[in-house]
Amino acid sequence: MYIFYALLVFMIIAAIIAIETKNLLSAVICIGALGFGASLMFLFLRAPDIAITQIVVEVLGLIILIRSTISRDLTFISGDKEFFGTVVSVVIIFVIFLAGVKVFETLPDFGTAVFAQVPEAASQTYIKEGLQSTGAANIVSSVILDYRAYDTLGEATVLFTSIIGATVLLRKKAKKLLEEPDL
Amino acid sequence: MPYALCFLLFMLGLYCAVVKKNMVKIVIGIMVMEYAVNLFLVMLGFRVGGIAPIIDRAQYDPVMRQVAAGFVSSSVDPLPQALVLTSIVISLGSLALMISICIRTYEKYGTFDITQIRRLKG
Amino acid sequence: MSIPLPLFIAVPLIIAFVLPMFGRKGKSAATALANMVTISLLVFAVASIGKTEVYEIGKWSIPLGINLVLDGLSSLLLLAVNVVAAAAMLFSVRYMEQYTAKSKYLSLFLLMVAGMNGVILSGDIFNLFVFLEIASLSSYALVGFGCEHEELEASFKYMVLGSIASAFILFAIALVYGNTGTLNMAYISKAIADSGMNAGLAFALAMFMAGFGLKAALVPFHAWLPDAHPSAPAPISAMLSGVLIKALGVYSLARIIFNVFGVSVPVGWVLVTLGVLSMVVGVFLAVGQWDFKRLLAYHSISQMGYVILGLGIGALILARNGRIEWAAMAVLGGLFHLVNHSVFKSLLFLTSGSVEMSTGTRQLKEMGGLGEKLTFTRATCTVASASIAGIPPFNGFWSKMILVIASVQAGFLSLAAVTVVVSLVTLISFLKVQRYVFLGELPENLRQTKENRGFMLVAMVFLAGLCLLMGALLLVPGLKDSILEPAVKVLTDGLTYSDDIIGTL
Amino acid sequence: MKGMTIIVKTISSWVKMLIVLFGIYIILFGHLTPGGGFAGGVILASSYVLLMLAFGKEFVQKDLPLALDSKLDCLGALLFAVIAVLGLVLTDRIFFTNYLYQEYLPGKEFELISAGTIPFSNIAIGLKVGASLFLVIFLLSTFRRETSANTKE
Repeated sequence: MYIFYALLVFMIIAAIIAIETKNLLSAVICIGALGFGASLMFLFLRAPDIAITQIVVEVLGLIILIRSTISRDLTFISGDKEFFGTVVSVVIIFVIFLAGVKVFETLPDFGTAVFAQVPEAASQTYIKEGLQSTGAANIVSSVILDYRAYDTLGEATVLFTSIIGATVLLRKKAKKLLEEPDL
Repeated sequence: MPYALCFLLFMLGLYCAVVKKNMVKIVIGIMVMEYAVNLFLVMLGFRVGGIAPIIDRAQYDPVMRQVAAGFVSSSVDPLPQALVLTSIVISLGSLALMISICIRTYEKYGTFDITQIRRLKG
Repeated sequence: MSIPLPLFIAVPLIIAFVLPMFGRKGKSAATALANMVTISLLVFAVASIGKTEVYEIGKWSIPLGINLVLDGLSSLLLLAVNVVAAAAMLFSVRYMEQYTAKSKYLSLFLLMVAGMNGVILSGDIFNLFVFLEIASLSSYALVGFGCEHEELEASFKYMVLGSIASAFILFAIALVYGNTGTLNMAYISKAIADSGMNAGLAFALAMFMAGFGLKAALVPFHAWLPDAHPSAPAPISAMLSGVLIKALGVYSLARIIFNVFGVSVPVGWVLVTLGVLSMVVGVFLAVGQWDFKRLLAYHSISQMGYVILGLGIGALILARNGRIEWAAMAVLGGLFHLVNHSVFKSLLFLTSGSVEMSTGTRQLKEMGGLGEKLTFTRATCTVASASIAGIPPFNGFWSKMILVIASVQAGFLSLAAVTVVVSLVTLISFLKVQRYVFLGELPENLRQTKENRGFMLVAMVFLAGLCLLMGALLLVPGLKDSILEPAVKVLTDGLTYSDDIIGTL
Repeated sequence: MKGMTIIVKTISSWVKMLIVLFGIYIILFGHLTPGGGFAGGVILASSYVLLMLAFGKEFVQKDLPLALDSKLDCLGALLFAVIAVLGLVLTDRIFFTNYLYQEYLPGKEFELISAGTIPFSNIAIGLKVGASLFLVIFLLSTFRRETSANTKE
């Protein structure tokens, strides 16, 4: 159990550094550390599929961030001047946090999965019958590509949308005259 | 308690996205929020001493077509894992789109500082 | 013959996947194809009126798989979305010739429509989130479609707030899953009814309200809307203001509050407060605007306030176990105003697009006397203005009247007064639009202005006709019973939603 | 940018094959072992990203032109949607049913060809994800070069 606390604390520290440092490059590297922490955490939470995905996504995300933004602007940013606004936001966020902490007492304790306590939970059936009714030994695969394949269609569409959106936003010339042919 | 730490991470991301004035920092804040949610979902499905929801040959009885009882009682929850896979992809997609908006804005304004990117009133 | 529900999503998705391959040579073919899709979706939506159906995807019974639910509320919203989508797509045929990369625009447009249809039909809360993301991401890209300074800035602002809203919604979904162990809305509703509300669920509900409130641009969360909606190309503004904030914001909020969590007095008061705030703040910010589209955007906030007010009064009455007819009246007012608003606001944005395309400006002070040049645009704009201001034969009047009656019945005289006052201020603001755009002196540089006819006109006249005729939805009993009443019944019946869906198995 | 030194180039051209093979393995065995279409697709994309970083953009352009890449992206998405819609046609109008499993493709558990449509969906997703992620990284990188060229003028 301690490993989870250690990793979470590590991730929180990484997040604080990423948020507060004035150097954008180290902020991005800290996000990388946060992501690898998350990936390790997934591994210890017995979610190898997500761990693999997280790590490859992390690498690509960092490449995107570093290649396209960091070398562009000054890597050092000046301090935030609006002191009053910052304090108000911090207070509001802290209040929400305190309200939220109470809430987690209503959840089942960490380490006693929710689905084990709800007799009719769908996950019970996935584990018991997943292999024989879909043929996939990897139950996560059978959930995302068979039981909830419709979600995966949505997910592929989200990616497609964002790629089309990115190509549209990065095109050279956006407006033209009516009669002009499309470039 | 681990849930509360996870929520703290979420709130740190929210703070960063709301307060910071640099576009890259805002993007980073949103990324932190998304990590926190993903982590929270997977943590909900964890069992102490659990095993990954992947069946290997030893745990399956091909004649009866049944999964061993030991697997059923100790596998962690596959459903949140499936959701998190979907949600990671969604975050990657929105990261790509957000970065492309950022660099196109940079090309127009020459800065990532949103206090200087103020053509629209209010 | 009944239409399989997945077609509402699958058809626009597949065509959207095909369209980018057309490139620049097949542009007219792509346009024709996209128009065929939106028109056939409109036909599907009309054909599905009055039906209730639960469709289980991939033979898996719920809660194992995902289900699609078609009931009164979803068919009302489907109708609104697809009517506006068909009109906006028709308008785009010529309007989008001002921009490059048209086939990608068409693809994003269809993805947005598919996302909204998916949100409206979904019976699974995570699936709702996924489709909400499709619609949101495509709208972020479409807001920035022009790639100019303002557009990119608005798009970034919109995307940041939208992503925060999505993170809130996903966190709330995780909390609900942690408390109930299921993701199907009917089963969640059943689990909540069995175990009662606890702090975790209440917090999840608050997060849902913040998230969907951001998507619906209710007043404390409205900062992005006045930037984002005017920046988009006109047909997209029409889609965003007309249906996107309703499908992603109001519909999801209503579904979650009324059918999943169940109404309660505090939630009712929160809704009423949000509604009144949005109405008043939106309209007073709108009066001072000189940018045509920005003015319209502020009015969207104000008009969404009416919808939320109606739903809030309904929720209050239901939570206090008041008379169900009164609750039904308030909800009817809200939903009818939602549909009316989607028609007249999209028409207003299309007319603003037509004016902008002809004159090249959006500033009211630079225009004037365009009435004689843009005769049809002026006529449709007058119809839409009369509707939004609530002048009798037009549709806006009927829904506002019902809202006033409902608030008087429920004993909220002050709310009724606010409704009337806001309506008057709206009227003043649109008199200003008429005065500065269509009357007065024609400036020298606009002498050569020509009206764009053709498909743009067809789209505008179609919507203007609807503005005139939609009073019939309320007055003709047959139409009212088949379109509006089932939608109201879904909300006033509240938690029987879960029994209805689980019972059909 | 002309790319990096000869050492990096030589090594990355060997490593690229390994990465591609690993990506294909992850995709094909996604229903049996951890991984799947998405993770495998990202790995495929990263092999080309590696090439791009090592050899420069022109080299990758020759290997995988942008137009082809965006077509592959559409094709992958379309393939997955078609797999879904075929369910409406082949079976009793059920969207997204696993119509292959046990009916057309018997296969036994734990074998490569076993889970009906699942491996095919994995392949479609892998294709889609790989093509689209490479496309977006390529676009983001090239956009920078054009703007910096503009500012020099």
